[in-house]
Amino acid sequence: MATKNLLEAVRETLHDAMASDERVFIMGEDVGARGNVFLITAGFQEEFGRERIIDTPLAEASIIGVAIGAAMAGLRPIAEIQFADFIYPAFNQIVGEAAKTRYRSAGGNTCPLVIRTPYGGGVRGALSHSVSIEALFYHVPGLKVLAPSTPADAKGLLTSAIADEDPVLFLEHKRTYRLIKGEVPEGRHTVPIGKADIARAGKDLSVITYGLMRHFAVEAAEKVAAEGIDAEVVDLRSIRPMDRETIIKSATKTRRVLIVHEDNKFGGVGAEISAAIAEEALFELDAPIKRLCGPDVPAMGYAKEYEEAFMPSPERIADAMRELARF
Amino acid sequence: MATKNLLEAVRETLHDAMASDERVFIMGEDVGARGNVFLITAGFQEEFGRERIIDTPLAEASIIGVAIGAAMAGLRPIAEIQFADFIYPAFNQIVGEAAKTRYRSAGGNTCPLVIRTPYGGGVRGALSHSVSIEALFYHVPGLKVLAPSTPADAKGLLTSAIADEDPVLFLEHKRTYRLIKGEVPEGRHTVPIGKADIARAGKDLSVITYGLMRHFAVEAAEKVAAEGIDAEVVDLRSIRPMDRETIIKSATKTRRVLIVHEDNKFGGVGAEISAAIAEEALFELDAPIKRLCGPDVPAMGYAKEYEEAFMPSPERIADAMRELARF
Amino acid sequence: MKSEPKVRASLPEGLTPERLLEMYYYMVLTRTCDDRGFALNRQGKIPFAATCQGHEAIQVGAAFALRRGVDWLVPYYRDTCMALSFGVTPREQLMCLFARKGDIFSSGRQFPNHYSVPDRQIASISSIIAAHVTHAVGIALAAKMRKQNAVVLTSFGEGSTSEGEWHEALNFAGIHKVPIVFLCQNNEYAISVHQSLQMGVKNVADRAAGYGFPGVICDGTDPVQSYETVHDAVERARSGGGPTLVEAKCYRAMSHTSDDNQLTYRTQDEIESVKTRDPIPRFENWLKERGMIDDDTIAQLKSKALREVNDATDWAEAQEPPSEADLNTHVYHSGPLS
Amino acid sequence: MKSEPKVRASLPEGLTPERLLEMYYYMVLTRTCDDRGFALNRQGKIPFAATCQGHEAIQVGAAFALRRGVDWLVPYYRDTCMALSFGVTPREQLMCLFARKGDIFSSGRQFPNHYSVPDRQIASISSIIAAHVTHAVGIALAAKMRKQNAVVLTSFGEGSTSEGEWHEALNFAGIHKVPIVFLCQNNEYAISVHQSLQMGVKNVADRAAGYGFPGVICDGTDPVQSYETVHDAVERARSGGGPTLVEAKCYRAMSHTSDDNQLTYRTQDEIESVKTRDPIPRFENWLKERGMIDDDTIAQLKSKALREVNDATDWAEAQEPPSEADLNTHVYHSGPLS
Ligand SMILES: Cc1ncc(C[n+]2csc(CCOP(=O)(O)OP(=O)(O)O)c2C)c(N)n1
Ligand SMILES: Cc1ncc(C[n+]2csc(CCOP(=O)(O)OP(=O)(O)O)c2C)c(N)n1
Ligand SMILES: [Mg+2]
Ligand SMILES: [Mg+2]
Repeated sequence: MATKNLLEAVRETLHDAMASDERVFIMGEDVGARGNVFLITAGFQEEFGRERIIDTPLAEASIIGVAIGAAMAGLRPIAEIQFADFIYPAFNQIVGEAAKTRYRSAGGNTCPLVIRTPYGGGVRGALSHSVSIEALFYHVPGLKVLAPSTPADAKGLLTSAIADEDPVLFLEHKRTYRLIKGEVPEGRHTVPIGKADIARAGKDLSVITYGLMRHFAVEAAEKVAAEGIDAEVVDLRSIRPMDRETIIKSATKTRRVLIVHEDNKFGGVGAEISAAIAEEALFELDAPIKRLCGPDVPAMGYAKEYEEAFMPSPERIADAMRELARF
Repeated sequence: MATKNLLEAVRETLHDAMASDERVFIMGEDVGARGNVFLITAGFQEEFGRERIIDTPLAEASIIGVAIGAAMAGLRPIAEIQFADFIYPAFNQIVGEAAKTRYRSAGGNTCPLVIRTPYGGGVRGALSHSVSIEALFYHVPGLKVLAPSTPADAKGLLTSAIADEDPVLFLEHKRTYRLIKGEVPEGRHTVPIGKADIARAGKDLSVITYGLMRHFAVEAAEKVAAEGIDAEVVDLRSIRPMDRETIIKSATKTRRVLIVHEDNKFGGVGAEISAAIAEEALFELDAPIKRLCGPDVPAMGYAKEYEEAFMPSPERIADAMRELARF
Repeated sequence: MKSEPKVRASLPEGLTPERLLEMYYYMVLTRTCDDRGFALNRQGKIPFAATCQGHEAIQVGAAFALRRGVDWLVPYYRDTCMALSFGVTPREQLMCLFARKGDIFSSGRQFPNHYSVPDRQIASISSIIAAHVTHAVGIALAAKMRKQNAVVLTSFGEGSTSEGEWHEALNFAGIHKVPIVFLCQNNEYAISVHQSLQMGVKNVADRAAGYGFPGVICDGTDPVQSYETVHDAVERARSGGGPTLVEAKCYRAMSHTSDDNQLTYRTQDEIESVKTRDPIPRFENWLKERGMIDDDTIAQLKSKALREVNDATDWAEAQEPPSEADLNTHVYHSGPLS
Repeated sequence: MKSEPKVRASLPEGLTPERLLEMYYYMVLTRTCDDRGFALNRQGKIPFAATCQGHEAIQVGAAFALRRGVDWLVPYYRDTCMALSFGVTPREQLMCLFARKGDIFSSGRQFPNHYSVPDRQIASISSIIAAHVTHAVGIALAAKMRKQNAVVLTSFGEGSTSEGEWHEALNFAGIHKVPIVFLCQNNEYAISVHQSLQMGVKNVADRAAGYGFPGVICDGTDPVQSYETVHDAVERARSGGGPTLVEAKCYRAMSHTSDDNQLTYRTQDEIESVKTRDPIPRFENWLKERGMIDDDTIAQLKSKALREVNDATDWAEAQEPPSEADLNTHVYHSGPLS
């Protein structure tokens, strides 16, 4: 297995999908000549042609809407939203249309569509190139929402998403693109949608998280391990469907739960994680369920001070672990 | 105090706001000559003129976008989205723009805007005239989300919303329009944003709910009262900001919590309610925190069987209460 | 039928007397279905009915300009006549009105007229105005990518052209010259909102100038002119000539739907005056003048339509409704919880 | 400056030689600011810089066509020259580049050039393309409702005209004839996407036909022609004549932003050739030919601009950054948690 960063894993997966299935095509802003703003699809247009690597107009609702139509007609579009912040204009197409296509037609039309978009902060992207969007979509029946954090999972889940018969929102944390490296299986590699990953096994407390925060949580766990706190880190990978079973198992085992995400706390994905535990394992706990999340402000700002104030860090996670372990 | 239905209370409040503040104006589809599809603004155009009661084009993003601009310029627009299902095309303007106007300009521009929309099922509105949308918006810092359930609260909260300096999403459950009647204070009447209401005091268990479900929960509570179960019903009224204090107090008092909403369960508002309790009052509980919600399917269908299968009913709520009381 | 030529030198390409009678029959069949819907609604048997009265001519003309089994239809909720003329049966139509489990469009989930009919290439739409227009472009793009011969026709009202998504759809289609016909059925109203409050222009067709393809206007109460106009656009698309925006001027004879009351925003005079434009008697006269139909045939066709609709009504009403468990099907390919 | 007339019979209304020199100065000042931004970025002092090179002429022309203190500007992120010409100071501009707490636009929250400047009626915008265009219409609607004399100018690139919201904004403005000028700065690229992949038409101005108001084109590298064109549109709006869509043909001299590398999608030849259209030397020549400027004055103005920008840089860099606690201000009127 070769070591790759997350961006390379995404790139390789897209490339393999394009090469192996001619129903697959890619559309989005600047995905063609420019090869995507992060250079993920650099060279694709030369290789696969302008018909299959489509530089779309600057219009997100139509990026998704046209992709939905193509999917209904039997193709396998992979639509890109350049930054997650720009997905809002396509909200109607994703939530009102893609998610309901199968249901509203009782299976008569379907929508096998992958929407890829980079999200999250830590790259000085200011208010409008930093947001987390998972909580705006994970509530929507008919959609799947994935947020891989390792190169191998990015490959495995993206491969599964492209093969999926339903619309999948595929979230790539932009800070992980070049920061996170790891071994990536060669050839076709799938990871089942809806299965969490135990990033680190432990017995004293469980951190439930996903995305970039998985790595910060593992880092924090190593820190506190030296102090005798043995933390388990559960990486959801798939936000909808959510792996309740693994969550409950981990919570029941360690009896202390810390939920970590970068997205704002109030009404974030952490709320559902907590509620699931409170429903099924309330009496198995030795401490209240804690959430360490982004603060309830619109987004991180441009100045680095804002970014630092906003993002949960390994230090803050370690502190929260210590507090929880002491409870 | 006169007895009015919820629709009349909304109508009266809008009328008073129009009459008492010339910065206030109303815009939306069919609000003028038709007087809104539910006839809420019938006669307004004759009284206030076509400049202040604006029949907009069929374009939700511009209904909100134009209203935002007018608000930035010092007016007090009340924008209507004809049905909540049609708010998706305006998502960008609400979440990306209105909610962030004050923050991104560090107070330089503000957005005192009320967005009214009828939501919810029970009126045979099929897939696209029945949805609940609160969970798609309550996560968004910068927004306020209100969902009154009684005529008096509708008046009091709408008055507060119009006076508010920030954007408010005002949700009117369309089943309550004519079904729910109650006394409404004459003259100016405000209800503070962010305060829950104890719809029924009780000691055996707490139902936390809002909207139409408040009434179903009270009905259920009366049913089970005969069986010796004394349920408290907390009506949130304001979903963001959420009255944590009242929630925690009630949970701590009754030690058993049932959350009820019509919206889909997974990632719904109930998740945050549960998480808040799990954070602050976990050890005060004698039973797991239960959620009775709409099922995780895209929406209720047209056939009455779908509607009945989807909506929590007083009977189902009573059953859940019994189960919880027995736990 | 603007200029009412007493004799046409020749019938337009593709229209034989038999096809013209078929077109007439679909108009009558639709009217019968339409009236039935409102009657059932008044009887309390169905909660909601939509109408296409005043739109029958453009709809039948458009459907006849398409090739069944090859082309795609991405209609809107007012397209009863287009759907029936493109292969939907009265039984299917009535099943959807009654929201029966066996309703092939949506198994009783959606309001009437939201389709899908996959085996006849009629797409499913939501109630969210104009959201389907980009889908139609995507279907056309797929046809182009796969070098199929298919043309897509999508339709909508003039009010729908205000939506941003409508603009995005036309813009995309204009760049990629996909095989599509955008059909605007301009009835001058969007529920209660008159066109003058909907747009600053008189003709929706003028909007095509912003997308780099032609915009044409036809009399949408004349089925022959409608057929010709749409047919030209369809064949242009089929031969690689790209999109056309067709604006069919028609009118709405009734309230927006059974939930609306047009008397709140339209004068009685106006309502009466549009009735004189009814496309069905006008087409009858046109056919009569050419000796293609007589009163007997008209009576026969009308009673045939009534029998079909009666049969469909009885049959559909007798079908089973969905069960509560059916609520959970078709959420995902793999079932309700993914 | 298309036809480069050697002598103008008279100067356009409102443009004196002094005003023309002022315009020239703002172009030079902007260029200096612009270069400084990129230099600071290369030095690692600021993470991001945007450029308006190639757009200075239309921007200064547009700003001069407005009345300060009366009219509103709803700009876009490339409008450095428009903002400086409408009253933003170099210190304010640099404070925003350094993301200082005292940055009046956003207190260091937003990317550069997202404003607001409430006391000069420059609106705050987000980075979400075209989202501000409906706001501009709302501001214009408010002006009309209050019978104020204000005109709103909003600007955007040609790529932005693909967004549905752009269409909705123009449609609304056309119906209500609000006092607004829509200014498209067409530089033929949206990041890497050429206009030919952005729309099926050559001229954005053609889109006005769909909204019922005029669309006009000007040479956006000529400040005088730009001024005249925008001025006409502004005064038409002020006198109740409604909106105008102005398309200024200009070009983008540099990469999209400091994060982009145009060599990945543009040939070296093309990059070199656009440089010959630099509006600053061309305007210098124009002024020289009319005896309004000489090399001495040019040198003086350039060094004045440099002094201003140097001062602004040093001053802004020395200002305090926001604190972590500042993250929580201005969420709601009443504080962070409402
Ligand atoms: C996005 C959205 N907004 C509003 C509505 C409510 N609505 C349903 S039909 C309609 C009017 C449509 O008018 P037009 O497009 O002219 O078609 P017509 O009904 O006249 O045939 C409106 C406003 C909707 N269904 N979807
Ligand atoms: C809604 C949205 N989509 C995508 C982007 C990313 N983006 C930023 S600028 C830009 C190109 C804009 O092109 P144009 O409107 O022509 O203006 P120019 O930059 O050429 O002046 C894009 C795609 C964005 N900011 N907002
Ligand atoms: Mg209409
Ligand atoms: Mg451009």
